[in-house]
Amino acid sequence: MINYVDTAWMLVATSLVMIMTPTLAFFYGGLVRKKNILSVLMQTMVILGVVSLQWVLFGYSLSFGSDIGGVIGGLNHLALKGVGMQPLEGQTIPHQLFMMFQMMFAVITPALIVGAFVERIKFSGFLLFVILWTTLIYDPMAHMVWSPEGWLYKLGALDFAGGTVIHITAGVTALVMSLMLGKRRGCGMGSSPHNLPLSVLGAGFLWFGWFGFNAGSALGVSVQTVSAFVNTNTAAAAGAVSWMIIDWAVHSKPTVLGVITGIVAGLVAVTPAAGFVTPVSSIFIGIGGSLCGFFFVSVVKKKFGYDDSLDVFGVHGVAGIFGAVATGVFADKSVGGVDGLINGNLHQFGIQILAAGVAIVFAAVGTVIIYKIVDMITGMRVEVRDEQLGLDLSQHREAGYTLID
Amino acid sequence: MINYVDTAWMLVATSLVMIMTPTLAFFYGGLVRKKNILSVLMQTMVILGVVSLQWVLFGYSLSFGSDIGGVIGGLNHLALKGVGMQPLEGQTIPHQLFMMFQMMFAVITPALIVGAFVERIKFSGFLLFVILWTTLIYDPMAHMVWSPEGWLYKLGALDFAGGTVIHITAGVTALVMSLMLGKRRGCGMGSSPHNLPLSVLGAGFLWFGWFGFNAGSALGVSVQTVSAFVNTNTAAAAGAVSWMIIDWAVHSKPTVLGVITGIVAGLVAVTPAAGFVTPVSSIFIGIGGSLCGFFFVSVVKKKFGYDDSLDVFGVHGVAGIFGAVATGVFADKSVGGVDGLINGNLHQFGIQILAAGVAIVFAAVGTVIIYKIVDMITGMRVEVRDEQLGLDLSQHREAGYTLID
Amino acid sequence: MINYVDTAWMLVATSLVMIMTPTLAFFYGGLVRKKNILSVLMQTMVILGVVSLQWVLFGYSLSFGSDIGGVIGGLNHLALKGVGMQPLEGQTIPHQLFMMFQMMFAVITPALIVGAFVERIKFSGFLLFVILWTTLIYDPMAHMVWSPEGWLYKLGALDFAGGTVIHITAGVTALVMSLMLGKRRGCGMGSSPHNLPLSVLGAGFLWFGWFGFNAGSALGVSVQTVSAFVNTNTAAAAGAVSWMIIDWAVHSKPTVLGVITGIVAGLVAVTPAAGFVTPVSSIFIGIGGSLCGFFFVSVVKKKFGYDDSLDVFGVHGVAGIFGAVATGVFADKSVGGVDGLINGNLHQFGIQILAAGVAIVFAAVGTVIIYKIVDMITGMRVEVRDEQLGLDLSQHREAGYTLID
Amino acid sequence: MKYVIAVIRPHKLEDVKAELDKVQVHLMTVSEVLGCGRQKGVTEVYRGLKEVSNLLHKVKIEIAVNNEFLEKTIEAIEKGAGEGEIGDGKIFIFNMEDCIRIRTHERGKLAIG
Amino acid sequence: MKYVIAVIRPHKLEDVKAELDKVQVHLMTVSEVLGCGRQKGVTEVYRGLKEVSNLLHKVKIEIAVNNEFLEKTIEAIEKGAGEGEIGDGKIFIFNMEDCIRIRTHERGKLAIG
Amino acid sequence: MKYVIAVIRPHKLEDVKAELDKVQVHLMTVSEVLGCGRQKGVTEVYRGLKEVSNLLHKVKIEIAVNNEFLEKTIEAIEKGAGEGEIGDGKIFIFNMEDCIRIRTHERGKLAIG
Ligand SMILES: Nc1ncnc2c1ncn2[C@@H]1O[C@H](COP(=O)(O)OP(=O)(O)O)[C@@H](O)[C@H]1O
Ligand SMILES: Nc1ncnc2c1ncn2[C@@H]1O[C@H](COP(=O)(O)OP(=O)(O)O)[C@@H](O)[C@H]1O
Ligand SMILES: Nc1ncnc2c1ncn2[C@@H]1O[C@H](COP(=O)(O)OP(=O)(O)O)[C@@H](O)[C@H]1O
Repeated sequence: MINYVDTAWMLVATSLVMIMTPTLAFFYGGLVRKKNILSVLMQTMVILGVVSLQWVLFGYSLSFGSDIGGVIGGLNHLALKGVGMQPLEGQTIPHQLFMMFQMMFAVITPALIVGAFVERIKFSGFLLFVILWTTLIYDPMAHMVWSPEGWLYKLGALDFAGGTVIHITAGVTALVMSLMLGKRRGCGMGSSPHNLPLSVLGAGFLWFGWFGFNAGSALGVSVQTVSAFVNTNTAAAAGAVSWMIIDWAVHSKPTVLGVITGIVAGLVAVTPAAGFVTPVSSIFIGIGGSLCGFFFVSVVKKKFGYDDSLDVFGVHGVAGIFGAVATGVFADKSVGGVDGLINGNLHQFGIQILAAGVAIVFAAVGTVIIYKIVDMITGMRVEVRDEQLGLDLSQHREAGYTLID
Repeated sequence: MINYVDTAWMLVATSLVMIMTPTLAFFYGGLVRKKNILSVLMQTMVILGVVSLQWVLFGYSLSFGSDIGGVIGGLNHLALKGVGMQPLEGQTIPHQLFMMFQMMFAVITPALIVGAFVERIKFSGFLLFVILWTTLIYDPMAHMVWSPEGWLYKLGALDFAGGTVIHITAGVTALVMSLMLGKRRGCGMGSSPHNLPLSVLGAGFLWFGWFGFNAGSALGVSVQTVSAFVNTNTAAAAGAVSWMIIDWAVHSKPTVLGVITGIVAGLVAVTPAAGFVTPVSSIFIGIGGSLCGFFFVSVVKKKFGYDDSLDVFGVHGVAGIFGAVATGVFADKSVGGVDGLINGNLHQFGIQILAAGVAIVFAAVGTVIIYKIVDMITGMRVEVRDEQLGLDLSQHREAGYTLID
Repeated sequence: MINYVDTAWMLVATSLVMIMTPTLAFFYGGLVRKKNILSVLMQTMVILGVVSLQWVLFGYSLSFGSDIGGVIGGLNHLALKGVGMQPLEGQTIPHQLFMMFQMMFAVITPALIVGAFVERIKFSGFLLFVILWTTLIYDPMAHMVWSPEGWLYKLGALDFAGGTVIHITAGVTALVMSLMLGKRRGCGMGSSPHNLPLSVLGAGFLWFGWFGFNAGSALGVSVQTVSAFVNTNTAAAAGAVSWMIIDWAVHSKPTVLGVITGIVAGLVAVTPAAGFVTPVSSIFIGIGGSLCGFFFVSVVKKKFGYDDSLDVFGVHGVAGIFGAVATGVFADKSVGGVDGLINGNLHQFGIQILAAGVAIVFAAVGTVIIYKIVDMITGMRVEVRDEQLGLDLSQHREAGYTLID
Repeated sequence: MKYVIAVIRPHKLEDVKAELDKVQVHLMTVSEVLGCGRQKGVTEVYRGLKEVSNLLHKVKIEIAVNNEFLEKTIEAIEKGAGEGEIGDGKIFIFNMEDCIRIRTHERGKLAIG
Repeated sequence: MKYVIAVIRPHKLEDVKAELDKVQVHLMTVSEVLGCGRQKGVTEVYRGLKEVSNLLHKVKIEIAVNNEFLEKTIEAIEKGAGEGEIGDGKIFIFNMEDCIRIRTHERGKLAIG
Repeated sequence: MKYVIAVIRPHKLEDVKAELDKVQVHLMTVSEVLGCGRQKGVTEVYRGLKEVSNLLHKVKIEIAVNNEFLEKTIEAIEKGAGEGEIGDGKIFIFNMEDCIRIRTHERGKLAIG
């Protein structure tokens, strides 16, 4: 039976998750050089279009269709066949609405990866990569963890709103992509953000949208929804403040880029835990996500010298792994029905690590293969000249800003 | 009786439609030259203020007051007299909330037209035009199609969320305005957008707001709301992707301006159909809207050489007409209770064409007359010097950006 | 008992209020010089982080904990102890959600003050100030007016959504701060906004978020919620249009900065009244807020020559006081159960003035003391060199925009 | 060899370029400047505060030419930029000692075109 | 006729303009530049990556003057721009061969003012 | 004393600065310009409207040097900016009459470095 309160909330939550993708574009876009701003926005908006269609046509079916070996969904929901208004078992919202909410997750995951390959990827290669990656990595991963028939789901892996499926897979893919694509030209280890205010705008709206992301993952309005909501905000705040403080201590000044990075790290870390932990635990999770992210971004990356341009791995991957594990630590029966390590449940802790491990290996291996295929077909990196000219002009024949008009 | 779930949703939907107007301002604003950015934002924000007041004072009454000849409402709801909390017959939300939701439609319609006359309209002329146009064109049009006593409503015209009332009238008005005002100076057939990222920001939020626009038009939470929601997203995605592909094929590169234009074209096309068609049909509607828009914008306009500066007619008018007709084609009883051409209902198809025709003629004739009147009273186009200086300085004594500060 | 419809709406309303803080940052940020844009964004985003944590850890307890003398709350809710899902007496939403909604008010109040001390405050001083001010001024003020045990609450002061607690205290604090800090260097009486479009973006979203602010203050979905919603929009529109008209009359041109300032003035004025007055009254309240604001901003401030840089006092303080008093004038039993002066209730009018007076004195005295303390510990104003260089570089080692990249 | 600096109204750039094209002067460097001249600035008003800025948006064009092209260049600029009203702008002429084309290391007259 | 190019601190622009006004020099062209000088740049830090940029924001002023105004102009700029600390900027002086007022086609000394 | 104006490709700025550093030329003023040269602009397309802009983003470097540094400076720029393809840019050399360091009021050769 449809519960219309739950339905109303899920309409809102889906809209909130939708707006995260365009605003993520601005979070990323502000950090690149002027000549590449449009390419970042383009890639992100195109993902919104392409993955929406992929999902309607076959992606949803591959993720939530009838199970094949606990690993992937069948083709029974192609073009939304059989996806009507009748709620799925155990749910209270129209099946189509569940499909839409999940669609927005499928959209934002590849969009997160964009940050790793900015300023040097060929648009055609990018497009092919996104389609293949969503189909071959994301869809099975979503099936394994979220479909009631998925093997990780059955094992009891906790992933409230996509820490494993979304942030770990995206983060690991980003790392692999940045290693395979090589460094950007003319950036040394980085370059000044061309328009930091745009990134702050993006971060503000990511925080806003994340309410839908996490509190929407309860798939209705319940006290767990409220818990997820409170935890989301608290972890974001804790992430922001703790990154600010470390920045201040280590680099002598608090920075706005640090604060917005901390916000995202805190939000990522709390994502798998949102519906399972207490508000006080979410403070620790936010701090932990921020600390891990800070360490990777300003120590590890510098040491290894890979060009994960906008720190997708450092922020999403690392804070995502931390969050997945922390969920196994901090889970509290009184909130979401399951206990974690601090409440003596070692078993759950083990499952969490297993699920994170599976996501890491699956995303890494899959990305290497897809990269090779795409590189053969369209090529993945632009010509030197095109990179120097900037992707906006070379890939899209447009300029972000006029100098004189 | 008030249904509070429906009420809660409609509060949200109304807020979502409200934010479309300021973000439309950015969609348009990014496309003009630096010296005119503020004038675009000003016009749009002023519409939000002025039409809100017009609606409360007498606009709502003219649209939904007691019927006069099926063409316009009476004055019984002046200053919201008699508009209380008791739901209207057949509705489940407070009358005042219905009034508010409709207000946002009345606001955005003239705001859409702004794109046609940017960079050359006099602010005083603009203001008078907007007040007269809303009162004399929009209000009757809304009455005819949406008031239960309106003659087109009675005929059975389907316009789920305003394809005819909003997009066709706005598009046609835009065309007439651009013909009467003449071309901008110093632009040739166009000029480079001064800040494309602003337009992308606008497009992202238009998509977001459009969920309220279309899914809100169900005036409550039902399975039809969910249908409208799913169709909105699907058509937007289809519009974006298909414009990208044609652009790539015809102009050799996919462009971000193309993608965001396609988004809007897809959204416009699905607007009248959102609550009546299946998701798969909405893919075709999105593609159709995009194709028609593309054809007008890059072929027809070039040929005729009128300066519909930001393609209001090309996108809203044309995709709007396509959508109104497509609704008559694709409507499916199982979704919204009515069948269209593909399900053998030729009658509905005819009505759709009639309604679109009425909107076209009414808007075109009305606009010509209003234009003449306004031109006599305040003048409609700025002096050459003022146009060259830019409207920001000449009309508002402000500059959008500082060069050195 | 939890009402899930109310809960769903309050989740949305809380999200809407949350997004006001980042968008306020843009409203303010657009008005400063390029070299200080990041400092404004930083201060605002840091408030979002820091006050969120303060609230969870002890702020909520100080505001809504067990009463101490009608003036401040006890420590019984430290770290949200005892703040669970059980609704408070007389409420229908989970206690944690009420806490979250109130948190967003506690966040935005100090954020409003930022506009008074931009371009010259030391970041460390700012941070300490915000923590002390929120704890020592905001928390007690919220307790007095909103806690059922607060002495002003008991007296019957009407403050629907925070006109007194939020706008008057913020406005008065802003005035005191600007007097104590002194003028910015190199600005004369002001400087051109470096990026007015950002401010317009902020204003658009403030309007949007304010729906949550005011209509959310009903703490659920009722006809009063709808009243607050309608009044919010109407007053914003009236504020915008009336500021435009006075601007036109007095300074010869209508300006976009005027329109967006009028929007905020209208919204501020209607805040305390939103759930108590009729839509027609809200037009007068919007106009009144705008007129008072205009008078202070362009006459009084010029005369006295203090540098309330972005007119926090002129807009929030003055329109807030006007609104608090106007609530006592226009309140209508049929809307919110209480009558005001126009309906013959002189008593209520008196209480409103008393409450406003308390807020003014309390905020003013408290701010002077906190200022002195902070100034001794960290210093409040940056060095001349740092101010000339800009706060972005001197306080945060970052630049908002690149010139060449 | 001469170096010509012209400061003109922004909206005249296209016209000036067109006129220069006619006399075979195709190479130039353009930038955005603020000009303080006889032309009175527009008074900007922000919340009632009037800012009489006398800094106006102008466009600066720099052209290196061989001596025989100098007069043509000046005339073309005058033709393209002139409206006959205050604010039309100025042209400044300098002697240039040398010119080098980076690509070919050519020097002098050869390098200009 | 001389052409003066001065590179100064951005926040000194108003002061320099005021000093120039005092000596009757009202016409000038201003632009935004990045300066690389003795003054050390502020180290910017983005996610822990330090960028020791030695490109600092500066303002460039260009003034065409008749010979008798040259020294006054230089003094005025020195007065307005000087703080006595590294980074104050420089003034460069050039000989200008001709000057044309586009509006009137005037040439030489007449066109400068 | 000489004044060198070089117009180069934006992404070559770092290389040019590095080469100049090697020959002890550390001081310069940099700005963003649009260049109209032999290099064909990229055709931008907006909703099907092609804009063949021949105005390309370039970076302009200005350096005041003492005579003995001139050739070194030119060579360093050539080395740093040259790719051997159309669009590499140009260098323009002028005689400079005087140079003043605002901070110290030093004039001439002393003021340049
Ligand atoms: N002596 C000068 N030195 C530098 N720039 C000048 C000088 N005179 C004029 N300019 C530039 O030329 C522009 C136009 O000059 P203006 O005096 O307004 O017009 P007109 O030359 O028609 O009298 C000014 O804005 C300024 O940028
Ligand atoms: N030789 C030069 N060539 C070009 N520009 C210079 C030269 N010397 C100084 N400048 C400009 O002047 C600015 C100030 O110079 P700087 O050396 O920092 O200060 P100071 O002159 O007080 O020692 C520099 O940032 C640069 O823009
Ligand atoms: N005669 C000139 N006057 C002014 N600027 C010039 C001149 N010639 C070239 N430039 C500048 O140098 C840039 C590069 O010149 P271009 O002709 O494209 O390359 P190349 O010198 O390699 O043939 C141009 O974009 C322009 O900014």
